[in-house]
Amino acid sequence: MYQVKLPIFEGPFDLLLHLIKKEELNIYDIPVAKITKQYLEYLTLMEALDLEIASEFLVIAAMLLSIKSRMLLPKHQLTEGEDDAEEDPRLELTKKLIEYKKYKEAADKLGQRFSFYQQIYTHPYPYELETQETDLVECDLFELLKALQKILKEKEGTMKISVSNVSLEEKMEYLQKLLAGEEKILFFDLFKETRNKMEVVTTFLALLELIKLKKVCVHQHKLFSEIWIFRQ
Amino acid sequence: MKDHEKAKKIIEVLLFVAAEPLSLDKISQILEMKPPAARNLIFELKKEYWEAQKGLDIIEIANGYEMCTRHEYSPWIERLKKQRKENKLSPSALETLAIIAYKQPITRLEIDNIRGVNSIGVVQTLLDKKLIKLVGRKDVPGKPLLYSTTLEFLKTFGLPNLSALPQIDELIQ
Amino acid sequence: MKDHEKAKKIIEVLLFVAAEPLSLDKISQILEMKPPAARNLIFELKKEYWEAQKGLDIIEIANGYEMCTRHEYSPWIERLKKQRKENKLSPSALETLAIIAYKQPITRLEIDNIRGVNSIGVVQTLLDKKLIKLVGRKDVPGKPLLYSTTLEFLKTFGLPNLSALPQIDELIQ
Repeated sequence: MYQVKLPIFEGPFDLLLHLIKKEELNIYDIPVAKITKQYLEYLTLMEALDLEIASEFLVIAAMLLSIKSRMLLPKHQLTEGEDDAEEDPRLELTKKLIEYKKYKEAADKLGQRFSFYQQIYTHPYPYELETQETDLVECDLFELLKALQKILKEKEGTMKISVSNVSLEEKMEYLQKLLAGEEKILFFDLFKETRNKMEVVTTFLALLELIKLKKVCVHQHKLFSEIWIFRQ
Repeated sequence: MKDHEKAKKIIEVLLFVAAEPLSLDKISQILEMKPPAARNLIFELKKEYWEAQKGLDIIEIANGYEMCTRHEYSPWIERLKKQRKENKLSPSALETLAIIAYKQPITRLEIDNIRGVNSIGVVQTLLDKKLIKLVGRKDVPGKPLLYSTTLEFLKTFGLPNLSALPQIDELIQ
Repeated sequence: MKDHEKAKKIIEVLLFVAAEPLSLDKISQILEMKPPAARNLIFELKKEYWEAQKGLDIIEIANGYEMCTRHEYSPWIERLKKQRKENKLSPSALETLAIIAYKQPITRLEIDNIRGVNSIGVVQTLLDKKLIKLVGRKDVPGKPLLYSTTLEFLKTFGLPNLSALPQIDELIQ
């Protein structure tokens, strides 16, 4: 048994360019009869080998045959009034082939770059930094509210019901004092001393106010993890 | 150590830890210096790396700078990783990508016209690999989708930016 | 370049690309040399790094060697990390994501009704970030599209699965 090795073509233009190159033809002056013959021979070969022929190959085959027949028309048969400088019937095909050829060359260049950069490596990520804090993500209101909800829930039952007279300003001052001694404080620890629901809420509002004033910022290592308050 | 030298070391460290190419803007912001001054430092650093014949290099890629290995060391890296980077692009993928790179934004029909074949499968592959993306619809009947290349495309092909692509018209002369 | 120098560069490149500390055994295996010889090269490399006052260092750690940044550069690295925030999700994106996470599959109109604002832009952002996906159409007039969270969503938020989300009813008591 023979193993016939058929080059694989991306499409009809690819095949045509291959034939032009193989026969060392001038792309700007394509001998249509010759190229059509070879093109059709190739399709016949594909058929004989039971290879599926994409419809695009047949469309171009028809185009080649049409150009060929128009080329055969003698010039003097031009009817009256028709432009003498009639367009070369090959022009459209040549334009398409040249356009395609450009991108085929560009694809080759890209392919070379691709294999080159496949051999270049960068430093792997994630890179462990000495301090974990640098991986903090900014924490938003949604997360804060959830944390507050948790605190209210945990404090439930243990809190005395009493009227709080702690004002928002006092709470803000208290929080800033807490932070003055530390670089960061756990969100949860802000509420350690709170005695009732009202005070929890006041503390929370004080925190929001400080965030707004950019006195503090709030971060966590990743979403749904511990929330840290930082001095700013 | 002089400030100048110190700044250069900082750039070295930043390029080392960054997970992706760092833009000149970002580098100059961190160093609190003007972009042209930062660029000069990057070039000096690159030159030093070259002169010391280091195994590492600093390249301009995907609108930024990145520290990477020189390509001649890949056989040893492959020994370490026990595998090659397993990415392959077919000739038709490269062909389609080249057309999109030069003519973006472009519709699939326009790609098909240049290639002379239907490109539906290969366009999907390129989308999956994040080498191209949808960027909108063309204002013609049927409102076809428009495709462009991505930052990932620049990274994959080691291109600093799109204008670093070779001039298309010079390619066939 | 002498073999000796070349081997040193290879070690440099290996330490650069390794995701974890490299043991002396592994390095000497790759270089096909005896461990003491490889160790000498590592020390030479470390000395060179030191003498060049580089921002990078080679340290012995966890039974192996690793390339890392010198400690005094960490403030700059932190600045870089802070700049990364751009990649973070906006509050409205998080809000929308939370709604989708708890009520999936859900239509855009349902999201809008809960948020009280139009979510078309933010839903597109979440789709682009692959945190949500289309999962079909709801069987009501107009057949609106249904959205669900993705595997990427679980990964991003460090969730083993959807049932690991905090109980929504506990959150809003």
